[in-house]
Amino acid sequence: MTALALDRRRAARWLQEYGVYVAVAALLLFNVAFTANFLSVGNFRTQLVQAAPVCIVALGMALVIGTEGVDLSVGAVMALSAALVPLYLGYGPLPAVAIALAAGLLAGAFNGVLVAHLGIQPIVATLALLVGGRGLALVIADGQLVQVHDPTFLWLGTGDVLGVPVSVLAAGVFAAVVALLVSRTTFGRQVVAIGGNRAASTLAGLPVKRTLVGVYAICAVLAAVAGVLSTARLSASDPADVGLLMELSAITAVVVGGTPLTGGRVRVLGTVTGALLMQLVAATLIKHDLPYSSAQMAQAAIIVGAVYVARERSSR
Amino acid sequence: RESQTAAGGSAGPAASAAATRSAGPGCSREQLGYPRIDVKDAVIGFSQSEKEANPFRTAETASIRDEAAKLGVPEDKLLVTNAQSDLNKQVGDIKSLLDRGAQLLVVAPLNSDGLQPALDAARAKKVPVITIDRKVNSEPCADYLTFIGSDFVEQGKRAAEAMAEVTGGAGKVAILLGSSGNNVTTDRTKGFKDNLPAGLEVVAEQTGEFDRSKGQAVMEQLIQSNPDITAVYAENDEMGIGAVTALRAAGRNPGQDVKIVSVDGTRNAVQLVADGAYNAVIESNPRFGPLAFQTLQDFADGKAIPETVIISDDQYDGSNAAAKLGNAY
Amino acid sequence: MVLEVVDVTKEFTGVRALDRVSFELEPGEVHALVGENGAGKSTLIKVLTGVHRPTSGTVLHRGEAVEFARPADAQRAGISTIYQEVNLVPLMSVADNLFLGREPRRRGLVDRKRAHADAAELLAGYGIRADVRRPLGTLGVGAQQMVALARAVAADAHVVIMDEPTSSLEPREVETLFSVVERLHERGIAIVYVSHRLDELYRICDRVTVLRDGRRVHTGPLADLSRLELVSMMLGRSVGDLREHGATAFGEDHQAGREPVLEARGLSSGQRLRDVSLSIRPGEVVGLAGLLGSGRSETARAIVGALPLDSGTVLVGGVEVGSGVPGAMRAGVTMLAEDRKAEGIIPNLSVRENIVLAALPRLSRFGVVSRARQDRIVNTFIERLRIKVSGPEQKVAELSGGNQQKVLLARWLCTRPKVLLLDEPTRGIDVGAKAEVQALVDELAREGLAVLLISSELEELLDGADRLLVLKDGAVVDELAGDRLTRDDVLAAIAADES
Amino acid sequence: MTVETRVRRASWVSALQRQGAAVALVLVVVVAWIGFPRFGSPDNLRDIALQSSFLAIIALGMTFVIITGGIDLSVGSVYALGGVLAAYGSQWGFLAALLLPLVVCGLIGLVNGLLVARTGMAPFIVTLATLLFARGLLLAITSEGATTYRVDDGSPFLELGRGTVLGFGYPVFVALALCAAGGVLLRRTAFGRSVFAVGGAEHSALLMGLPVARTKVLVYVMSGLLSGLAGALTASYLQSGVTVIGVGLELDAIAAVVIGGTLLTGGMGTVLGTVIGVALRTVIQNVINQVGTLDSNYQSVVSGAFLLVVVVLQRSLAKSPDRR
Ligand SMILES: Nc1ncnc2c1ncn2[C@@H]1O[C@H](COP(=O)(O)OP(=O)(O)OP(=O)(O)O)[C@@H](O)[C@H]1O
Ligand SMILES: Nc1ncnc2c1ncn2[C@@H]1O[C@H](COP(=O)(O)OP(=O)(O)OP(=O)(O)O)[C@@H](O)[C@H]1O
Ligand SMILES: [Mg+2]
Ligand SMILES: [Mg+2]
Repeated sequence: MTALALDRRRAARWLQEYGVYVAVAALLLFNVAFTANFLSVGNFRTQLVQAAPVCIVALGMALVIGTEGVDLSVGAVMALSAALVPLYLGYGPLPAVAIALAAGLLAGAFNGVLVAHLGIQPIVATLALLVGGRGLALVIADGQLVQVHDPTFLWLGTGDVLGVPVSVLAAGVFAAVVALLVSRTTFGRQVVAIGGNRAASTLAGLPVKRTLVGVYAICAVLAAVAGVLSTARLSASDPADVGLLMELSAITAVVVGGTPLTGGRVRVLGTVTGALLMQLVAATLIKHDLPYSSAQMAQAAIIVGAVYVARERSSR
Repeated sequence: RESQTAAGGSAGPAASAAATRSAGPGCSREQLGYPRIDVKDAVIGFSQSEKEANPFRTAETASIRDEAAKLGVPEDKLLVTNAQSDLNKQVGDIKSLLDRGAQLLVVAPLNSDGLQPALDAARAKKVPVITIDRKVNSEPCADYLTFIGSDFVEQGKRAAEAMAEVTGGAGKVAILLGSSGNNVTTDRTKGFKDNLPAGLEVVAEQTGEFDRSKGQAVMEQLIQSNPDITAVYAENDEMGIGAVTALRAAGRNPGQDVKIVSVDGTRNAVQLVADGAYNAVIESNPRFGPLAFQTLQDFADGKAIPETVIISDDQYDGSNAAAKLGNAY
Repeated sequence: MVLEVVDVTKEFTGVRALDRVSFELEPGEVHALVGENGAGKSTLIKVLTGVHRPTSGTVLHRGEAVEFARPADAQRAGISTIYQEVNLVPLMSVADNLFLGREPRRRGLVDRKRAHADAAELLAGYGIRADVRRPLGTLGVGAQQMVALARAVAADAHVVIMDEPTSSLEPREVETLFSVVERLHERGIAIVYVSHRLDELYRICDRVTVLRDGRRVHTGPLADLSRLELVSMMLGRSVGDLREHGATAFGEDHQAGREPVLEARGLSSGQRLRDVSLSIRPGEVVGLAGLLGSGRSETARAIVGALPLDSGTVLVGGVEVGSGVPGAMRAGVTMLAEDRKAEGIIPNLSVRENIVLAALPRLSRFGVVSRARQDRIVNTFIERLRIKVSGPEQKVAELSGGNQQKVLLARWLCTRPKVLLLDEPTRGIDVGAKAEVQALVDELAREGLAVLLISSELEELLDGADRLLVLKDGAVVDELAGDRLTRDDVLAAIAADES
Repeated sequence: MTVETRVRRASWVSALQRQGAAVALVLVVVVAWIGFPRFGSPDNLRDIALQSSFLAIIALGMTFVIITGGIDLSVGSVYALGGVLAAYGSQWGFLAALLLPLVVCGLIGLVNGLLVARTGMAPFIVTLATLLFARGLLLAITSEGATTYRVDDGSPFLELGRGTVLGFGYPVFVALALCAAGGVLLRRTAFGRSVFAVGGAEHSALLMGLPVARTKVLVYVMSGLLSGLAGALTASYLQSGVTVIGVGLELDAIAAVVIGGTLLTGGMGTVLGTVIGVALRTVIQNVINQVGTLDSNYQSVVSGAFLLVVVVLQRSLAKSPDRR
């Protein structure tokens, strides 16, 4: 074997591991060079704020995908939580948020029970909530977009902590928590074990069903958080539109970040970077005023490229 | 072309629905050979296109229902379906309305093209069809009776005029487009761009998909990359409101340093105009109920119906917004 | 030479599985391929059949250099293979599996009637009488293996490669297999035969090639080698070193305690288990004998809570165990499952994580796992069980079968069980590793662990167990101990009132 | 219990379990027939058949893809693209109207197939990308959706979607013929067998010498072709290449396939089940319309609940025989 071939293989492996980060760096460089007014604090802030909801949802999605599942209902759960916020804002922002998150917890537990206890395939189990959940949210909200005026609540969408927007901070904290959860806790190890080999995990005495319900619950709660943050940022509860197609964005972020859809592995930092990458792609296309058609085709190409590089290669 | 000031004068709940224009040669019942069916005694079908989850659709459906109730149509004789944004479903819906015995049809088309089979079915059963809010690309007085609605190109044009006025005819404009592939988007864009004075330069056109949060997100991007934007044309109010939020977050002063004009006439947007954070709203009138039922009755009575009935759209700006807030939907 | 490999090297990322190996297969011979776990036998076979592409070196078929891009190419060239893991499609019917890729046709469409008839007839020749329309997955592992064999042989092949075909067969089926090999031999078909069971090799093979650590160390007539010489070549140890050991590595009887630590009473589950009762005392090794499908695995699964029961109780130390696997584990009962790949290892995870998996709750505080405690335990077990790894962070999927088995043993041992159920613990592992596992079981029993041993190898059961229960059709038909612990008695018990 | 009765009962149970959707369909139809006088009218039944036919054609391709253990999210966009291309092509006559969408959509299927089979990328993500791509392409050729191609009134292509036999539209017969052919292809040909084998145990299929990659490529090509064809039929039926159709259609197709008893993990499934799944979806939609007074937001709640009920029903039917 020639040294060149060896080098190529090592390069491929390296790319597989660090491809997303390289892509983000490359895109940043491109923008610095070719996009007007890119290098400004305000701009980075915008990108981070916009990426935050996807990132938060994707973190939960990564856990679900780690168990070899998928959760299509995240967008609907966002809508549910958004619909509930204005109903309870009268009791103060804290109860309103708590109720929205509780609804997420309930929805996630529902998904989890379907998957873990009834043995329904995750795509179908969560498809039911995708179809029905947004309808339910609209029923709750009476089909209306509702303006939100509570300043404390709106602070979640516009406020800063030490110069960091609240939603960005939240995304960062959740990322750190999920990373710790995955790498350092029994729960996290059980998640990847179940995704890696469910039969073996059952025989190893792991609480498979409980873990699965937990994972779907976490995912839905994170989606509810994203719903709350989006509502605060929009200063309106808009159950008809909030989180629309979020499931696809989140799954894309997770997969582009290097977590395989086949389960058994969760890459948290990769997921965060994946969300950032997709955000940067969208921003770049907008900033260069590409028509929607070209933007979509470009996005398709970038997804394929990123996943192609990061795919698990089979050696033969 | 005959012009007619018809119907709604007394019927509309809002002053803005009062005036209508209509155009085209007449189309009468004799000409088509359809039976005479009085609105009060008829089974009426209404096919709505999208979920009633935005103010326009809510107001539109409500207007139809209210007017039917007012005319004394019993509840079980007004059949309503909703296509949930699925064109094939709308075709099926209309056919099933016919199967269920609808004798008069009011259709809010999801799209200008693609309803042909449904229209054919209605024609075969000699059921007159009125399309509201969106014109279909079919033969009037053959495939369908008439179209009642706004002229979207005209709306774009009026938005351009309003824009020229509020900006003084110079500046850099960003357009927040509606959903791609939708002919409302196409027409409102065309009307706007074709009538924009030379001093106003379009620096960005991006879709906000008629959605507030998308409009907000796109605006946030644009304000970063084009800080010198001085005006925003949003093809619906929702995106315009999103833009206001984005501009405020970026430390701009919407309505002052960045002018905003949009189309629709929802309460939230008009309120913003009244508050001074918005410059003008071109109304797209959803209150089709009175006009639609009047037209159907006229048809039954044997009058000639013009091929297009243009519902008049109002306009809100700084001068009248506060006063007319009650008209917004 | 009908098939020849010259100087083949095969590298996987980081591992050199084959190092300049050459191998020659003569027409009509039965050629044994032996070596420790991980020696490279399966890899060599996969190179021969186009599953893997060699990193360097050439494959010659009938003297011509060939490059099989995929298994289909090799099959078309007349090379038919039974791979080590049963490689069929469990959801499809038996008949489908037999004829996949060469279905009988009528007017362009698959002729299902004929396929079913042919399949039934074909399988009858292998002593299998099953409804060929049933999904393959509903058959026992042994029967599946026979289907794979029938499939491979039915193809019009002049070379048949068998990678450990007997590892999940019972004695009677092994005999069937041998008669098939005989028939092929008579027809002049060349056979490559991989097995860890030396008896078999001496019965049917003409020549042998020994691999060690990815290199060829010997090729020659098998009759010229004594068993001891063969094993010493495989292991790379001197003959004298090995002489002391017997057929298995099991020692003498164990000193069992008085009171049974485990008591299973009246376990019943549909037709699979019927009123099975057994008890094991601390320090005792109880064996389960029986034919394939007799319910041995089912018994173990029932005890460990992995099989839903219609009735029956399991007591540990006189106390009924909680429900499910977690309940059994809390009571100190664990099971080493028979299917390592499907129910044992978690391939994506490291050796460390596989070992500590079941013990995680004990190693963590408030749900947070302590890395230091993990490392201590893992290192202890890697050392004690002599697991061959590059480090605890190596992916378990990269280990050889024997070492994977040891990792699994370690997983159970670190939960500090009172009762260990071993379902085919030495299946598919090499003589060296096998001896180690057997010695380990012995040692564990001596330390007071109660062991249930399931094995299809009678020798292993007879040597290893203090007491044998014979199962048949899901029920205990005999219990053998002391003087009756002989091969003949077991076979008699199994054969009794055969109808 | 003797072995024989056990086997007989097993096949009875498994027949029922596979027909979970059929049972639901019969129930819904009976209830609707009794509850709504108009439901059983010939016109309504014809409408239901016609409505189902487009989705059935798409779901047929999806069935093959899902049995190989894959998934095709691009069908909705490809369907819309096929319609636009057909309408565009119709200006050069019947053949162009049919071939143009088939060629382009087949190519998109080919790209899906090659990416999935040759690079080992997850089908979910590959077809998600082509979903975006096909929609982008559609917008590009219609100048961002501003242009709608219409099929001329006299065009022979119109007949394809709008002609009728016994009052049933041609698309119904096209769908039936394709599904019948698909059923035979799946059950009775070597290709069909390898579709099952690839989904049931890909690695084994490879070792058994089956053409795994080719099978995968072919099912995606089929799915692309069928979606394109459904689009062309729709364009003919609607008399124009509508740009806004097909959004979210992939989920409808997947739901229909899964309701029909096809395992999403691959290796098991039937065309008949898919047809039943499609019919069930259309009938439920029709019943919701018959009720008439249901708020549009409740409609999706009802659809979601229904999906859930059918899937749970199916699952519990499938589970019980396990514990024989
Ligand atoms: N796909 C693979 N990727 C990485 N390493 C591999 C792969 N397949 C085999 N190996 C490694 O190659 C070596 C030889 O493995 P092989 O399966 O050929 O052994 P074997 O002689 O068949 O052993 P056994 O008796 O356990 O079946 C082992 O070290 C194994 O870990
Ligand atoms: N009555 C039965 N009905 C259906 N399947 C059965 C029945 N009895 C046994 N089986 C199947 O036969 C297979 C073998 O059973 P089991 O594993 O208990 O046998 P075993 O004695 O442990 O044999 P092995 O050596 O294969 O482990 C199991 O997969 C089981 O599902
Ligand atoms: Mg091997
Ligand atoms: Mg067993």
